[in-house]
Parts: sequence; structure tokens; C-alpha cells
Amino acid sequence: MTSELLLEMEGITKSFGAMKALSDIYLRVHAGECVGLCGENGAGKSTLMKVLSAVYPHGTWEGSIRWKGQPLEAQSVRETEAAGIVIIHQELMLVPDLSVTENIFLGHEITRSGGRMDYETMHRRADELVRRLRIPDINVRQPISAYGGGHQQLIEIAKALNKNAKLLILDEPSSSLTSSEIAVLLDIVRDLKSQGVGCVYISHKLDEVAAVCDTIAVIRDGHHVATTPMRDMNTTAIITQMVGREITQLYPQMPHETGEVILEAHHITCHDIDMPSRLCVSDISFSVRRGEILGVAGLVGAGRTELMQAIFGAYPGRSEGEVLIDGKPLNHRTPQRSIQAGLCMVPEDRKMHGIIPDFSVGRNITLAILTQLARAGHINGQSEQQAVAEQISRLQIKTSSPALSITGLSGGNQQKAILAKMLLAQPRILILDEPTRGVDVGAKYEIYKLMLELAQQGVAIIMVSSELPEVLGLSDRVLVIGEGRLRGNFERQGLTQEKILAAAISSEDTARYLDHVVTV
Amino acid sequence: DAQHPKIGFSIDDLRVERWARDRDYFTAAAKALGATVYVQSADASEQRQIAQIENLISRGVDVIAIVPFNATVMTNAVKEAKKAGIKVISYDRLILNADVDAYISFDNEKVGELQATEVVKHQPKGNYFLLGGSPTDNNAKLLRAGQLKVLQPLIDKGDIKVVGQQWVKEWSPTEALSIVENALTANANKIDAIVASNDGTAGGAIQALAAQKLAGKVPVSGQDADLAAVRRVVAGTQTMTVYKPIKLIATEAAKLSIDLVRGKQINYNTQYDNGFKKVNTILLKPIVMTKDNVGMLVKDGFYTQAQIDGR
Amino acid sequence: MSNFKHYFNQYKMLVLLAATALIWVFFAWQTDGGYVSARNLSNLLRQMSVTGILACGMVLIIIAAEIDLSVGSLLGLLGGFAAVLDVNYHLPLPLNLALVMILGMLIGLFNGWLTAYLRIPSFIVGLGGMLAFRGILLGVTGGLTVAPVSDGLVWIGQGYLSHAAGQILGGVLIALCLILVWNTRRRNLANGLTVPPVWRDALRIALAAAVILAFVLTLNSYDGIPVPVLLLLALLGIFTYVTNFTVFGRRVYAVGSNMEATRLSGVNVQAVKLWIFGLMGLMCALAGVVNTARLAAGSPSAGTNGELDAIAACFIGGTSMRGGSGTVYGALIGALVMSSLDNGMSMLDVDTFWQMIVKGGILVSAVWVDVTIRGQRR
Amino acid sequence: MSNFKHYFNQYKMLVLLAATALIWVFFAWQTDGGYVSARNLSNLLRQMSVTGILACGMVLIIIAAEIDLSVGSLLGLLGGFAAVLDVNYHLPLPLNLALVMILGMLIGLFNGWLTAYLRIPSFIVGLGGMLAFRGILLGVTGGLTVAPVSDGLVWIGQGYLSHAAGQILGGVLIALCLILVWNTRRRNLANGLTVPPVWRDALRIALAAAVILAFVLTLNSYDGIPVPVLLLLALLGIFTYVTNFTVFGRRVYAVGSNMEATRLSGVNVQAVKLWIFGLMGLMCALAGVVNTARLAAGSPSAGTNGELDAIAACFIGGTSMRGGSGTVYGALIGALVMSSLDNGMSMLDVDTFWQMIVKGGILVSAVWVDVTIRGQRR
Ligand SMILES: Nc1ncnc2c1ncn2[C@@H]1O[C@H](COP(=O)(O)OP(=O)(O)OP(=O)(O)O)[C@@H](O)[C@H]1O
Ligand SMILES: Nc1ncnc2c1ncn2[C@@H]1O[C@H](COP(=O)(O)OP(=O)(O)OP(=O)(O)O)[C@@H](O)[C@H]1O
Ligand SMILES: O[C@@H]1[C@@H](O)[C@H](O)OC[C@H]1O
Ligand SMILES: [Mg+2]
Ligand SMILES: [Mg+2]
Repeated sequence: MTSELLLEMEGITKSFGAMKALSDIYLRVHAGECVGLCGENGAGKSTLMKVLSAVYPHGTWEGSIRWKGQPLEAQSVRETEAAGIVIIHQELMLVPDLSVTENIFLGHEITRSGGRMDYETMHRRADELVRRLRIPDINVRQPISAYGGGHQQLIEIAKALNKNAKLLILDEPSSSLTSSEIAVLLDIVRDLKSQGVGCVYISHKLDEVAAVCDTIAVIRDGHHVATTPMRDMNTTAIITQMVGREITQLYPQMPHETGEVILEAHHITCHDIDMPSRLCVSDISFSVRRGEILGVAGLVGAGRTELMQAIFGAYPGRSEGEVLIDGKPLNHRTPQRSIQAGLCMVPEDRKMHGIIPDFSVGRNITLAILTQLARAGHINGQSEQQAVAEQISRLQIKTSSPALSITGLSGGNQQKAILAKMLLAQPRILILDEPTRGVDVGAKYEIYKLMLELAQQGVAIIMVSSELPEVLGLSDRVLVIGEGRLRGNFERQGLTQEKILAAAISSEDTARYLDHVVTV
Repeated sequence: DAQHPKIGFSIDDLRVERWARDRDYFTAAAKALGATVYVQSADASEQRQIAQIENLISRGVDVIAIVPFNATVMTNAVKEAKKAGIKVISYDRLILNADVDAYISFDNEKVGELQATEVVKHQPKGNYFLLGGSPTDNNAKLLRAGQLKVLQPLIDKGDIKVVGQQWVKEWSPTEALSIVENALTANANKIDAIVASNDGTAGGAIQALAAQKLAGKVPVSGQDADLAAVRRVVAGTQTMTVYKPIKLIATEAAKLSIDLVRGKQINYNTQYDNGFKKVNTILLKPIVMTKDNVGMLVKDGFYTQAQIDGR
Repeated sequence: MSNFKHYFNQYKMLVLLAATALIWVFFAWQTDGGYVSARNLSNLLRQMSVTGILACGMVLIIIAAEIDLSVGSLLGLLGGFAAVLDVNYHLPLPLNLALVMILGMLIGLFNGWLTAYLRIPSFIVGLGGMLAFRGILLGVTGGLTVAPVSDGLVWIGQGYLSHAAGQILGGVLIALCLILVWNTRRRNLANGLTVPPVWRDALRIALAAAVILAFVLTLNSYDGIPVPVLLLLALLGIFTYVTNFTVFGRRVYAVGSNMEATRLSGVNVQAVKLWIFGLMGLMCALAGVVNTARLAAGSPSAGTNGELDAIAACFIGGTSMRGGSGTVYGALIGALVMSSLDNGMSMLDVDTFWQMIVKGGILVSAVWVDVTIRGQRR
Repeated sequence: MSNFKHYFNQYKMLVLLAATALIWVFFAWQTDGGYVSARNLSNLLRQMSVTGILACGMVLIIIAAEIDLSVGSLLGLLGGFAAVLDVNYHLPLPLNLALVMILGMLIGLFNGWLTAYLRIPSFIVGLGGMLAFRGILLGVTGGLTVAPVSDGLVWIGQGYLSHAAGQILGGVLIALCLILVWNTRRRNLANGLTVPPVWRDALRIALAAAVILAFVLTLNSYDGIPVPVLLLLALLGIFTYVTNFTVFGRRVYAVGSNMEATRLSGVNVQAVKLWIFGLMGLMCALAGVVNTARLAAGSPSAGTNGELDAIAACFIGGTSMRGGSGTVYGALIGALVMSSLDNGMSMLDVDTFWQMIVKGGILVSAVWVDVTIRGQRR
């Protein structure tokens, strides 16, 4: 690499209490270079980027950062941004009550005299950015809460682009995007590279990493493993560096029989919370069989999450429709009643809907079955310990003790703990909404294996996923949802990503997406 | 011990201006007689007052003088004190339903009479508003009784019409202000006289009148000779106040306390029934104070002329 | 129903105003019109001024997802301080006001520092301040009422604008409306945005003018516009401007809506919080002075429970509990609703206990209506 | 430093107890031992009983990330109700207690229903209730103090356990300790878990026994164990059991930590909240009765600001503002700290205003220490 050396991180060590999250890490980024930062869940990728962007200010870690040859000892995000280092965080960092424009300009508002907001200029620039990202149907004057997770992710990217970064860090920017949107994103990264901007790209979708990165840096358990030019690598090699062994097969193969129909959903309709006249799910019907894995695919914002919530009885707004289990209607659905009837759900948003942050791993696992562990309201500590121990070993949850706080676990292990919680409730039908979002390859494999085991035991599984390879790799049948409607119900035989996308995209959309319906 | 007795003085609320003066005079007089005084102020909270009395008991005082915030809730506290062999004096306000040893006060019914008489002198006929004291204070009821003694005949005759009567919680001036403001509005300003039960509440009432440019035109009564009130009397916005020589009651009370401890003979001049027993009582005489005799306050050393003039 | 919800959201403030109007009509009917007499309206507005001033500051605090329980005590302390400076030291009014306002701001900033920099939850800071400020006030005044304050100071609470000044003010306000609407039209046209038909803008201006005129004429038909009401109007204008059009104002919403995201966007959230509390302190100073002026005395119990009134006003006016949304005019309408009820019930000689029950009930029902109609989302 | 932090977290309650001990030593020294006389300790415990009872309920509410500002008024109302039943209707004590407790529970459930099912923020429900309940109390009593109550009722606030009964109680408690420790040992051994060395368990039991003995003997050397203190101890036991070992208790923590996740785990979060408020209502009934008994009268201003004391006790005792963590014994130690200060300062004749300032300061500093030492995590 001949271009200018932008960033040099040397000997970075960062501890949380007694736990060393990073030890002696180094990282270099040149202008116009995109470095892919890879590692398992909890390897320390986000932590390293937070050190770089001064989310953890200078002094709270050891080591040195040189920026364009000068030492950088920033105390706040303001300073690193001023230097030209911009980060898109793994979690959405948007302010729901402000408009799209105000979010994009937050902290960098354009003002007139006396601290007045110059809305005209800001709206105009926001419009330009949104168009550049090809985000459809966005009114930048609307509050951001009017848009779903995927759109918000794109707006987050727009916000970063607006800052004229010299080094752009993207920490899993694509986890809630579908392939067409990812394609746009990758185009933009390539564009930035050509303008001499350096990038750090973090993703568990290794295809993306391979497609856009020039260099791959791999860390494991907080230690630097290797930095290799991409031209000498492929995804298999990355995985080997990440997990320390070779994984040849991404999707385990386990034969399972499908039996009779166990769950039927009839005419499910969900009304938008803020604008009930709008439907985010309209009149969807389908059924699942015992031992079947049903994949549910669709574009971001298609309404898959809402559909699942409505079936499970957790949709916060108004919804209609009927759900039958074993032919018997399940009326007045609430999560409580559904679980009692054998219908369980692992929600999409782990942080908001999954974990109880003040609880230990063990207590998180037993939350749903406390009544079964108790006599006359008194929890039997012994049975609880036993149940927890069984689940931890069954799912191989990496925790030093069941009494450890769940927030101390990496994302993938948190996901497993939540799975364990629902498994204890002995589901006959299990809904998994984006079960592997943000989960590393190794853990993914284990989760897939578990799903297949369950299917073998006759559990019906509904898996919502935005990763088409995953949908194709595991499902027996695939539902495609688009704009709140059922657009297709395919058997797995002969199904391709293109077919799914074609079904997901309506005729009006086609024009807009056509040139981006490419697989990366 | 009897030679150097310890006296507890439990005051309801130092935010009512006169109590600060009672405290100072009482402490000074007791000291002069060889006693030490522990003062506690409950800030208009009955729970706090009871806790404070309990604490005084555990500090081993010989006698406790109490200005009750709520006359009715002292039963247990007094019982505890008596159990510990401590004498209890009801100071200015009568404690009800309790075994108190003595009561010392100004003649509150008389105060009420004086207030009404003076207001009637200025406004013999018309619409009257009766602004009472704190509903938890036994004195407030005695005052009202005294006021009605004068007013009732005139009401019956039809000369006076009572257009409203309210109690003012905790003797609070702020509350008095809004009560009178709204009374004025409701009666389209046709209120000809206000019988207020003390100076604090009178201050609130006069402020409401001033907003309607009626201050000085509508007679208002008061009591305590608070400094602000005396100035208002001089300025003519308040008709009268009742001067209760606080030095007198405080000194007498201090003497009474010490005499009780020392087991001396005491000259009571009356008895009051508090629902538990007939309580031996010393009643002192209140003095009407108008523009004409404010000079007396200076002579008594209650205020300096400079204080009254506001220099 | 869904349509109704939509309209409600859009015209929420109008609905609140309509509710206020209903309350007025009811009381006017019950008092044979006495309630809506010029003098009672003047009373009512003066009675709401202290709560209103506090509510202006409190709404910012609540939007930023904090709370301040110390404002009642702080109001008392600062009002008492003003009275002491006036009565005992005979300080000239402007100097007195300046000192009190600086002190208020400093104490507010101190509260803000505790909350923002030492990270003590504002609920606790408020609880502590509630006790401590009241204590200091008792110490400063020795528990005595400080009176009588000078006429100049009283004027701030009880004075009136001359009729002429009132008329001029009305004129200026109407002109301002015209200019604002005109400017928006021009700018939108220049930017190629659609503008409402001329008649609609005209109607709008006519409506505003009518309200302003009615306001000025009514108050002039009594004694004129009361000074504290003028102050409140000025604050309404300033705070509405600040919250809607300035960077600081928008950041207040951002902080309340998602503090972490705001911080990571490079906003110094601690400084924002610091200044919100500083402003609250300033409002306490103003409210304290007005309160002292109204009582013509510094009373050691002044402002007790003032925080509850201010908070209630904000919530009735649609400020959200969880931060991130709310308006200043909403909070003032909230204060108006409460004062209207207080004033009306006291004119009808409703027993205090009924007054408390009704107020408690109204507070809960108002928020209930808001919550249900806004939908089930938290 | 980090080690220190670790220890602090582990032994936080011990630190709090040590702080209390420090306060005691200071006051004992200042009052020449008067502060730690049996009679004053008996006083102190009785004085904290009402706040303590409220704190038991409040800590659950705060753990569930809610707040209840109406408890002071509700306490007053229920205490007044008990007084009316006793004085005016001469109801036998058990019937009276039963009625008041049922009423308290019902009102609490009503509050809970408003919060959990109608989704009105509990802050608002509390504000409304604070006004309304006080109003009803004023209405019921006509603003008058209801007295004198019967001796039976007074006994609940002022009575003492006979010395013999106290000794038996002490014995039972020590035996209970022994059994508990023994059982845990046995069970852990049976499960193949490591157990602490025997001497450590023995030491533990000896310590507990010493505390219990000191407690019983001290109080017996005065008049015996006061009935309200006994009640408080019973509640401490019950609530500690409920929060640590029952399904309901576990769910309370879960709801406060992440309500949505708890709901999606099949827990009926609305019902949990409903019952938390129901329990709070019950605690208000108990506190109200004790308060009435202590006053020997039902007073219309009883319980004013009781909510603030209870909330402050919880926070001093380490309950987290944002819900999800806290303990009952922590809250009771918090109440003890506050009462110790109140009692000590009143014994030293500290001026009220200083008392308020010190209390406010202590509250803020206690939480500050907690926040800093717990680290920067929110
Ligand atoms: N604030 C914190 N306090 C304590 N431990 C933390 C904290 N933040 C991160 N950790 C721990 O540091 C380690 C590295 O976490 P980090 O978030 O950097 O992982 P990551 O590589 O980004 O993983 P993922 O792919 O799941 O996002 C993990 O074990 C995590 O549990
Ligand atoms: N918080 C919200 N407020 C308003 N509308 C929302 C919100 N979240 C989602 N929506 C809307 O609901 C619809 C479905 O969104 P959602 O993103 O949950 O769908 P999805 O198919 O599950 O997609 P994803 O893959 O992102 O989970 C979209 O039209 C979106 O705009
Ligand atoms: O002097 C008055 C006293 O008698 C009364 O009890 O309380 C108020 C005082 O003003
Ligand atoms: Mg990460
Ligand atoms: Mg989804």
C-alpha cells in the first residue's frame, strides 16, 4: 500500500474490571483502504473501535493511537470527529423524537446567527443524502420514529456520510439490511475509498467483507491473530483465523420428518401503531407442520416482525386474525397464553425484548418457567440450579458461572441464553425472529444445529431471517412477505435467492431495485 | 435537680412570627432562674412534634412546655412524659384530652372579643368576612367564640351579614391571601370588614385588599403585634392588632415551669376543661392596640421606634 | 375512531384549549357570569403566573427526561432573599433583581452539576434540595416573615401596564403575527414548496388578532395587563422560540429522547443538562420575586408544593413522562387549566376537600385521555 | 481502588451499617451517652416504624421501576378511617383493622390498575392520589382531629411486648438462624457443593445471636420490645422472603429491569404491577394505623410528606432509581439512618433549619457515594 498512512493503533489494551477485553492489539489503516475487522462475538471488535473513537476516552486504556503521524489523545467523540474519525455504532444511535434531518445533523447543526437552526439548508442537504443512499419514501421532515429498523440503519449511514469522514468505521452496518440495500451500501464504501477515505468494516456476513475489504484483520479473545491482504484470503480462511479451526460446512445437514399441521394462522392483519388506518400486515394466512422449518423472508420493513408478534400475542398495536394450534383456536392471545399452549418466540431485539440486564444468566434462563419450579409460590432453588446447569451444558453457553450477570456475556452467548429460556418452556412451535443477527459463524452453526435437533424432535420452527443464504440453507419451506402481504409460499426444492427477491419486491419497486438485485 | 432544672420547650412552628420571640424571652427568663432550656420546633408537623417530645423525655428534662401544633394529638406524648415523672405545661394553646399540669395563656376569648369590637367600631354594618385560624389550634376556636360573642347580636339584628368564614391552615398568610382574593371576587368586592384572627393572616388579607385598592378602606383585625402588622397599623391599612406582652407570658411560663419542678405553691386564676380534666390555668390580659397607642410598644421595649418606622 | 385520534394528535392543543373553554363556560354559568368578568380573568391570570413561570423551566427539564423537585423550596428561598435585600438592605430594585437572578442561576447550575457531572439522579438532587433550600430559607429569615417590601417590588406582582401601553403591545403582537406568516409564505414560495391558500392564512391572522384584541381589551376594561402576566407572555415567547428554533432547544429534546445517542453524536450532553437546570434556577428566581411581590412579603413557607403544581401543569399540557417531547405553550395551558379550576371552585365556595379531589381526578384523567389517544406505545 | 469497589459492592450493606454506627457513636459522644440509652433507642425505633413500614412497600414499587407519591396521603386517609371507625363507631379492634387493611389493599389495587392497565404513568397516578386522598380525608374528618381513640388501638403504636415474650421471641429468632444455616449446609453438602468451614458458619450464627440478644436485652431494659417495632421486624422477614424466594418477588425484579422482555417471557406484567401496588396499599393501611395509634388520634394532616421519607429511605438503602435492583433490608437501614439523624440532631438542639440542610445534604451525598463507587455504568 503506497497511499498515506492514516491511522496507527499500537499496543492497545483495555480492561473492564478484572476482564481484559483487548490486549496488545495493533491496527493500521491507509487512505483509500478498507480494513475488514473480523472476530467471534465478544472478540473485542466494537471495543477496539470505541477506543479509537474516544467513546472510551484516552486514559481509560493503554497503548497509543497515531493519527496522520500525530499522537491522538482524544477525550471525547467531539475531538475524534473533529479529526475526521467517524463511527457508525453497532447499535442504532438515533433520537426517536427528532426529525430525520435533525438526526442527521445532530451535534453538527448548521446555524444562523444566535444559535438559530438553519432548517432550509439542512433539509436540502438531508434530502440529497437520502437520495444518494437510494432510501425510498423518506420525508426528512418526519420524526425518525415513523420509520422501521432498516430505514433507520440507512439514515444512520447518511448521518455518518454527512460528517465528511477521513476514516469511517462501520460496526455491523448491514445486520438489519437486505441484500439490495447492502449492495447500495457497498457501492458507497467503494465510492468513499476511491475518494481516499479509509474505512474499517465490521460484519459477521463474511461475503460482504470479502467483497469490499482490501485487508483483513482478525482478533480472537482480545488478541491480534493476523492481518492479511484480502487477495491472499477467502471466507473459509477468515473463518479459520477467527475460530481457530476450520469450518467446512456452514449449514449442518440433519434429516427431519415433517408431520401433520400444528399451527394455522388465518387472516392476520396488523394496524400501524401511530396511524391505525395503515396496515403493516394485511391478511396473511399460512400453516406450519410438526418438525418443519419454515423460513420467512422479505425486505426490511416488510412487516415480518409484526406478523410474528401478532401470532404470539405480543403485537403492541391493534391486530386481527385467528391462530389455531392442533386445530383448536387460540383466543385472546397474550405471550402468557401462547407459551402455555406451546407456542414460544425468541424476539428480534435482544437488548430491548430479550435479556433482563439485572439478572444473572441462570435467572434469565428460568424466567419463563418459574411457576413450574415453585410450590405454593416458593421457588425450589435446587430444581432451578439443575435446570440452569442442564441448559448451559446443552447449548454450550460460554459463561464462567450461572451467577454471572447476563450483560457480561457476548452477544452470541446472550442469544443462546434466551434460546435456552424458551426451550425450557418446552415449545411445540418455536418462532425465531432473526435468531443469528449479529452472531458469529461458530455460534451460528451451533444455533442451526439446535434448530435441526428440535425439528427432529417434532418441534415446528418458524425462522424469520434477512439472510437469504440462511433461509435457503435451513428451511423446508419459505414464506416471502412484501409490504405486509404474503407474496409467496415456496418449497425449498429449486428455490434461489433471485426467486425470493423477485417475489419480495413489488412491481412498483422493481424499477428502483432492479439494478441492485445482485448477490454480493 | 430542683436547683438547676432542665426545661424542654416544644414549639409548633417558628414560621409564625411570635414564637421566635416567645422562645427568646422564655429562654432568657429560665436562665435567670438557674434553669437550662432545650428548644425544639416542629414546623407544623404533629409527627415531628411527638418525636421531639419523646426525645426531650429521654434527655431527662424535668418539665416540658408545649405549644401544640395540633391540640388533639398530644395524649400519648404527655402520657409518656408523666410516666417519666415530668411535668407538662400547655403554653398559649390548650392541649386536649391529656393529663397536663398547667395551662398558661392570654384570654383568647377576650382577644376575639377585642378584635370584633374594634372592627365593629369602624364598620357597624355590612358584609363581614371571618378569617379564622388554624383548624388544628384550639385557640382558633376560642377566638371565633369570642368574635361571635360580639357579632352574633348584630347578625341577628340584621346589621351584619357574614358573607363567608374560613379556617386558614397552619395560620398561613399565603392561604389567607388567596381565600380573600377569591372572596372579594365572589362578592364583587362588596366586603365591608374582615375579622382576621392573627397578624399573619391579616397580612395576607390586606394584600388581597390592596390589589383591589381597598386597603385602608376595609377594616381588618389581627393579633400578636407582629412588626409588619404594627407598621400596617401605623400606615392605616390594618385597623388594630392585639398586643399580648410576650415577655410577660414567657417569663411567667418559665417561672411556672420551675415552680412546678420545685413543688412551690402557684397562683392559678382559673381552670379550663380539656376533655380529660380541669386544668389549672393562668390567664393573662391582652391589650388592644391601634394607631393611637402604638407608642406603648416602644415603652415596653417590645420594639424600638426605629424598628416601627422601618429605618 | 382512528380518524379522531389523528385529529386529536394534530390539534391536541386545540382540544386542550377547548377543554379549558368548557371549564370556563361551566363556571361562568354557575357564577352568573362573574367568573368571566374582566376582573376575575385578571385575577385568574395573576394567580397562575407563579406556576406558569415555573412550568416554563420545568417543561425543559421534563423534556430532557429529568425532574426537579426542589423548585418550590428554591422559589421560596430566592423570594425570601429578594425580600431581605429589599426590606433590610434597601437595595435598589434593578440591583436586587439582578442579584436574585444570578443567585438563582448559580443554584440551578449547581443542581445541574450534581445531576449531569456527578451523575446523581435528579430525583434525588431535587429531594435533597427541597429540604436544604427550605432549611436555608428558614435560617436566613429566622422563620420570620420579611415585610413590608417596597412599592417597586410589589409592582412586579401587583402592578398593571397602562392602558395605552397595553394597546401598543397588542398592536405590536398583531404586526408580529402578520410578519411571521408573511415571511413563511414568501420563503416557502421561494423554495418551491406548496403554500396554503391566501384566505386560510388571512383567517389564521384574523383569528390570532381577535384573540390578542380580546385579551388586551378585556384586561384593559379592568385595570390593564398585569405585570406578571406580561412577564409570563414574554417567557412564553422566548421559550417557544428557544425550544423550536435554536440548537440548544433541539438538543434538549435530543438529550431527553436518547441521551446515549446524543452524546455519541458529539453533543456535550452534560453541558446541555447543566444549562437546563441553570434556566430552571433563573425561572425560580423570577417566580420567587413575583411571589414575594404578590404577598408583599418574604414568607418562609412561600412556594411549598410549587414543584407539584409545575409538574402537573407540564403533564396536563401533554409533556411526556419519559422525556423527548412536550411544548411550553402546552405546559402553560396546563397551568391555566389548574388555575381555572382552583379559581372557579373557590368562587363557588366548593369545600377545599372537594377541590383537592376534583384536581387530583382531573390530573389523572387528563393524562389518561392523552395516553389512550396517543396509543398503546410506551 | 478497583478492589475497594469490589468490596464495597459485596459488603455494601455492611458499609451502610457501619455508617449508621458512626452516626450513633458521634451522637452518643455528643450527648454523653444519652443517645444510646435504652430508652432513646426504643424511641428511635418507634420513630422510624411508620417510615419503615412504608419503605417496605415502596422498595418493591421502585424495584419495579415505578413510583408512588400518594402514600403519605393514603396513610393519612387510612389512619383517619381507622380513627373514625374506632371513635365514632366503636368497632372492635380486629374488625377495624381488617376493614382498614382491606380498604388499603383495594385503593392500592385501584392505583395499580390505573398504572398497569390504563397505562397512566405512576408518577401521575401518585400526584393525583396525593391530592385526592388528602381531600377525602379532609372530607371524612371535616378537617377535624378525630380523638381520643381507644386504648386497644393506641397499644398498636405505643404498646410493648412483655419482657418474657421478648425473651421468647429472641430465642425463637436465634433458633431460626441456626436451623437456616444448618439446612443450607446440609443441602449444599448433599448436592456436592462446597460449604464454608464450620467455624465460619458458627461465627456467623454467633454474630447474629449476639445482635438479637443485644436487641432484646436493650429494649427489655427499658419497657420491652415496642409493638410497632415488632411489626416492622415481621414485615422485614416477610418481604425479604417474598423478594428472594418467591415467584412473585423474582418477577418484580424482572419487570423493573426489562418490562418488555418479561412480558414476552410469558409473565403477566400487568398483574405483577397491580399486586405491587396492592401491597403498597396494605402497607399504607398498617402505617396509617400505627401512626393513628401513636397520635392517639386521626389527624387530617397525618402522613404529610410520608412519601418523601419512604422514597429517600429506599434510595439511601441502595435501591436503584431505574428499577431492577434493591433490597428490603437496605431500605430499612435507609430509614434507620434518617431516623438516627433526626433523633440525634433533635437531641442536640440543632436548629430545624440546620436539620433540614443536613438531611438534604446527607441524602444527596449518600446517593452520590453509591453512584460513584458503583462506577460509571447507568
Ligand atoms: N461496558 C462493558 N463492561 C464490561 N464488559 C464489556 C463491556 N463492553 C464489552 N465488554 C466485554 O468485552 C468483550 C468484547 O466485547 P465487544 O463488544 O468488543 O465484542 P465484539 O467483538 O464487538 O462482539 P460482537 O461481534 O458480538 O459485536 C466481551 O466479552 C464483552 O462482554
Ligand atoms: N417504531 C415504528 N414506528 C412506526 N412504524 C414502524 C416502526 N417500526 C416499524 N415500523 C413500520 O412497520 C413496518 C414493518 O417494519 P419492520 O422493520 O418491523 O419489518 P420486518 O419485516 O420485521 O423488518 P426487519 O427485517 O427490519 O425486522 C414498516 O412499514 C415500518 O415502517
Ligand atoms: O398568637 C397566636 C396564638 O395564640 C395562636 O395559637 O397561634 C397563632 C398566633 O398568632
Ligand atoms: Mg460488536
Ligand atoms: Mg423484523
